[in-house]
Amino acid sequence: MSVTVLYFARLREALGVAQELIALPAHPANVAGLLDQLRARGGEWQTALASTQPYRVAVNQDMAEITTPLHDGDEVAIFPPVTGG
Amino acid sequence: MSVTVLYFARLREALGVAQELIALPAHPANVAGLLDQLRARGGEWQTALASTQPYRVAVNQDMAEITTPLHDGDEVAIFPPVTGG
Amino acid sequence: MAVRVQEADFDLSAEINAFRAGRPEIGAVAAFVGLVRDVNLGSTVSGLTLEHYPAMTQKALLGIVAEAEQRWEIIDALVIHRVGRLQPMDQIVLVAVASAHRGEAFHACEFIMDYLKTQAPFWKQEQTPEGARWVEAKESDNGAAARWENLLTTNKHE
Amino acid sequence: MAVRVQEADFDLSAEINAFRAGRPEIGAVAAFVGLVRDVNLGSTVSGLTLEHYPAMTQKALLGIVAEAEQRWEIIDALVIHRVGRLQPMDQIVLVAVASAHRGEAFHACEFIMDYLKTQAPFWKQEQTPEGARWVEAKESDNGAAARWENLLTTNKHE
Repeated sequence: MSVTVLYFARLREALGVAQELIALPAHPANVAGLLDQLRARGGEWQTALASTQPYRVAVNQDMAEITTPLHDGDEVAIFPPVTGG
Repeated sequence: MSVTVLYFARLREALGVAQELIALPAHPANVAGLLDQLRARGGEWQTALASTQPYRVAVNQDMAEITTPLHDGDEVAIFPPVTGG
Repeated sequence: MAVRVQEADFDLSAEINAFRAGRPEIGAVAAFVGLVRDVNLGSTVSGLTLEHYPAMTQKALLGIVAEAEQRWEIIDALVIHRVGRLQPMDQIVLVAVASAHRGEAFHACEFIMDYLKTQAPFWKQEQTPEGARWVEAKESDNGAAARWENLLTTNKHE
Repeated sequence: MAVRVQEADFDLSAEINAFRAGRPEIGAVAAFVGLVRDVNLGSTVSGLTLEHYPAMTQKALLGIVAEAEQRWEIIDALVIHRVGRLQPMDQIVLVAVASAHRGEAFHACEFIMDYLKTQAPFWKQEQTPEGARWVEAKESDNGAAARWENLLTTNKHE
């Protein structure tokens, strides 16, 4: 299975990518697993996505938790706390 | 000494007068004394200005209390609770 | 700050734009517009006449705005209240408050409206099929104004 | 209810008038306009770029407005949020809420703004003399949104 991952604002700039397709193991996947996989890339990925960093995750355009399950074809967005308004 | 008394809205209509000049005894006068004098006219004056009625009094364009003192030339306004906005 | 009592209608954009012109320190404008409804207490309302106490109105409104300026860090405030004959859907009142941050603008705007409802000498008379009737003050308006009495000044820059 | 995300500016009067046209049951409109300030955290701000997450923005705003409609008896609500390049004094956001009575309009309007500030996917980048910088989320915004969490639905017709 695979998910599309989008990055926004400061995170997009820090990671140098706006969007990518990521293959995930077929067994039950969730947001935490995806984040582990991304942090395993090391460097800026490890730093910017450290669990102590204040980023947010949305799955299929809804705010998500670390335990939110992922399914094939999901759209996952990772972004800094929002600052509109 | 005398004061000008103005009436507004429902009270103006009930009492049939918009403005009048009222002579008060020279000794220390206050809002309560003026109201007593007006109620002593009887009839609608007694009814509309009964202390159980929810009217308001302003002296020289500031909201006043029953104990607010009155001086020669003051402008006193008596009116129902306000309903603007 | 400015307060105006007038028979004429007002244009929201024009008022707010004039109010904030040339002041890039304003980050937030909270505004309230009160409108004539076509029903009240179960009766159809075909129109409204707003009476006021001219010598006192301006003074009362300025006093309310000054009190808001003491309580919150606001940059400017504007109150426009219409008098005379109005129809359903007509604008009655505008309260606008500008500040750097939104919390202060919201709270000051609501405060001014709540106090205006109990302290500013305006009276509404409604035209209904049963004839003209003076609008009764609502107990809830006294409650709305009273809740500010015991409130400590809210934190600045909340 | 309507939510719009757009690069273009908006006209307050035109929006509010369209919003309440033909609805004489509206007695109160509370509106908030957020503006670009020329200073932030001690730096001069010469401009702002607003990025957003297009697929999610509309959905997030509609969700916030729907939540407000559940909590308060409101007649309609409108949210307009701009994206792209903005200058100091430009309008960023409009939230307008119409209801029969003012308490509901004020509270729903402030609620929508507070939630928008923490839930809607917009990000501001400021241009300053020291270069471009992403605006940091404010802890106070989380506090402002959180205070609604434990609030019982306020009385209708308060």
